[in-house]
Amino acid sequence: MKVRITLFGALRDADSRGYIELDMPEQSTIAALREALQHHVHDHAPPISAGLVQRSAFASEHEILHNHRTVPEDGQIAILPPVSGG
Amino acid sequence: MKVRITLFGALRDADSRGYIELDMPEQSTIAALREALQHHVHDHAPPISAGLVQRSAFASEHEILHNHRTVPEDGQIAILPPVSGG
Amino acid sequence: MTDIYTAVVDISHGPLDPTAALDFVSDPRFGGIATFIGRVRQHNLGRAVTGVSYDLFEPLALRMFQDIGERARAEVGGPLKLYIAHAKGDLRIGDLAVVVAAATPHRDEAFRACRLAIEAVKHEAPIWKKEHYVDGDSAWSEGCSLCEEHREAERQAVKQHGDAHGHGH
Amino acid sequence: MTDIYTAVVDISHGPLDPTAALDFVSDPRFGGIATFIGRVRQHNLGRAVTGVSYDLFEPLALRMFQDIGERARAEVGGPLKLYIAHAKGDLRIGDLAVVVAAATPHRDEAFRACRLAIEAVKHEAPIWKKEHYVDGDSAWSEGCSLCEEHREAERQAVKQHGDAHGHGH
Repeated sequence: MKVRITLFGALRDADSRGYIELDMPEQSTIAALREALQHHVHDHAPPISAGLVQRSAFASEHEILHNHRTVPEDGQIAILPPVSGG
Repeated sequence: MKVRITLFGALRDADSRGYIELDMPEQSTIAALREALQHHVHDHAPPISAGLVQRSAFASEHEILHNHRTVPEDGQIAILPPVSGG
Repeated sequence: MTDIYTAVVDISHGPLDPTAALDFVSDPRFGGIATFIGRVRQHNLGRAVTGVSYDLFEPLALRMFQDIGERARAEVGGPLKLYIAHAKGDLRIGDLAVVVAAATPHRDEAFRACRLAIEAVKHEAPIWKKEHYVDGDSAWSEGCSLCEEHREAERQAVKQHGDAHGHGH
Repeated sequence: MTDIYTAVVDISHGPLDPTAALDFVSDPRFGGIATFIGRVRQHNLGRAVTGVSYDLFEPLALRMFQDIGERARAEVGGPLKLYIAHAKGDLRIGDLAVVVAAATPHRDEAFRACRLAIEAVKHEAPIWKKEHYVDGDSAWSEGCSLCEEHREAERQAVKQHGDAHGHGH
């Protein structure tokens, strides 16, 4: 399945379109998506540190999705680097 | 000396003029003034409880005057029942 | 000290103004502003209230607000702007009784300064509240004694009862 | 739930409005209103700042503000009105970044609800701040990880260093 990962904060610099699309097996876990994204960022946006992807959370519009969860069926997901609101 | 005690809060009911004047020896302590005021209130404003005068503080325009202090030379003092601002 | 603003506002001349408080404490150095606003509410201790009257010993109250500001500054240990205003006169439900605003570089100090100031205003400043009830009755509120001996006795009572304040305000 | 108001305000359409926050939370039942306002300040970590930009994942941020409100209500354990608004877009020095207002019958609950809400907004909501410096440089602020494993690691680091929060905001 095609997964579209919307970028925020410092991760916006990973792709000027504001998102990254990856092909993932159906029912992939967030942990697997994270690993695939790290490889993609390593290859396509080397200035972004691998640590930043590690410290980031994935989320739908409704909730944070931790590592054991599966990628949403609609293939829409956001990656949230460490937050700094207020 | 004549001491004018300005009344506030619940103690305003002790004298409709808003103050009570007492004759006190020079250099009287606040403790002595408190005792004299209690007698005065007992005689002239019996609805006011003796306990209220006991729980009240005396003060100048500048500071609280505790029991060991002497009455200000200008004879002007205020009596402050328990406070309830805010 | 121009970083501390204190006022007693005669409500017959106009209400307390939270916007003025924010304007006073705003400063390019400061990222956090904590405010507390006390409003006259409809019920107290189960009785329906129609309004309250505040009596103040004004010169001493203003001096104390200033002292409270200095204490807040010492507590914060850095730059601070603080605004303390209390109403006097006859207030209706919804009228503002007190406005405190504290601004500092970071939020924790702002909250601490604001809290310190409102607690001190409530427990130490020479201000008295009379409540007016629907039935036409009125009564001066129970308060905090400013008398050394009684303050100590109140503190002991609070310790024993384990609540935040002996008479619940 | 109409007692909790949440908003993300595009600063290009207008500023955050503390007066609207006070109006929303005001209620005849409530005697205490605590507010926190975050303002863009001139310096951060020693660098002169000309402005900041806020990026938000808006649908999730709004959902989280609502959840934060429910948590504040549970913490207070009684009636509460709470207002949470955060700015998005490009802010200059002095612009308001966040406004939180909490009203309750008594002041202690209002302070607790306000503090809980602003801490949660800062540490949990999907919001990112980019600072712009006088020298033309800019940088995304260090932040709080929302990732379980890293949150735990951050908590441990805070414990060891004994400060209030691992990265000082």
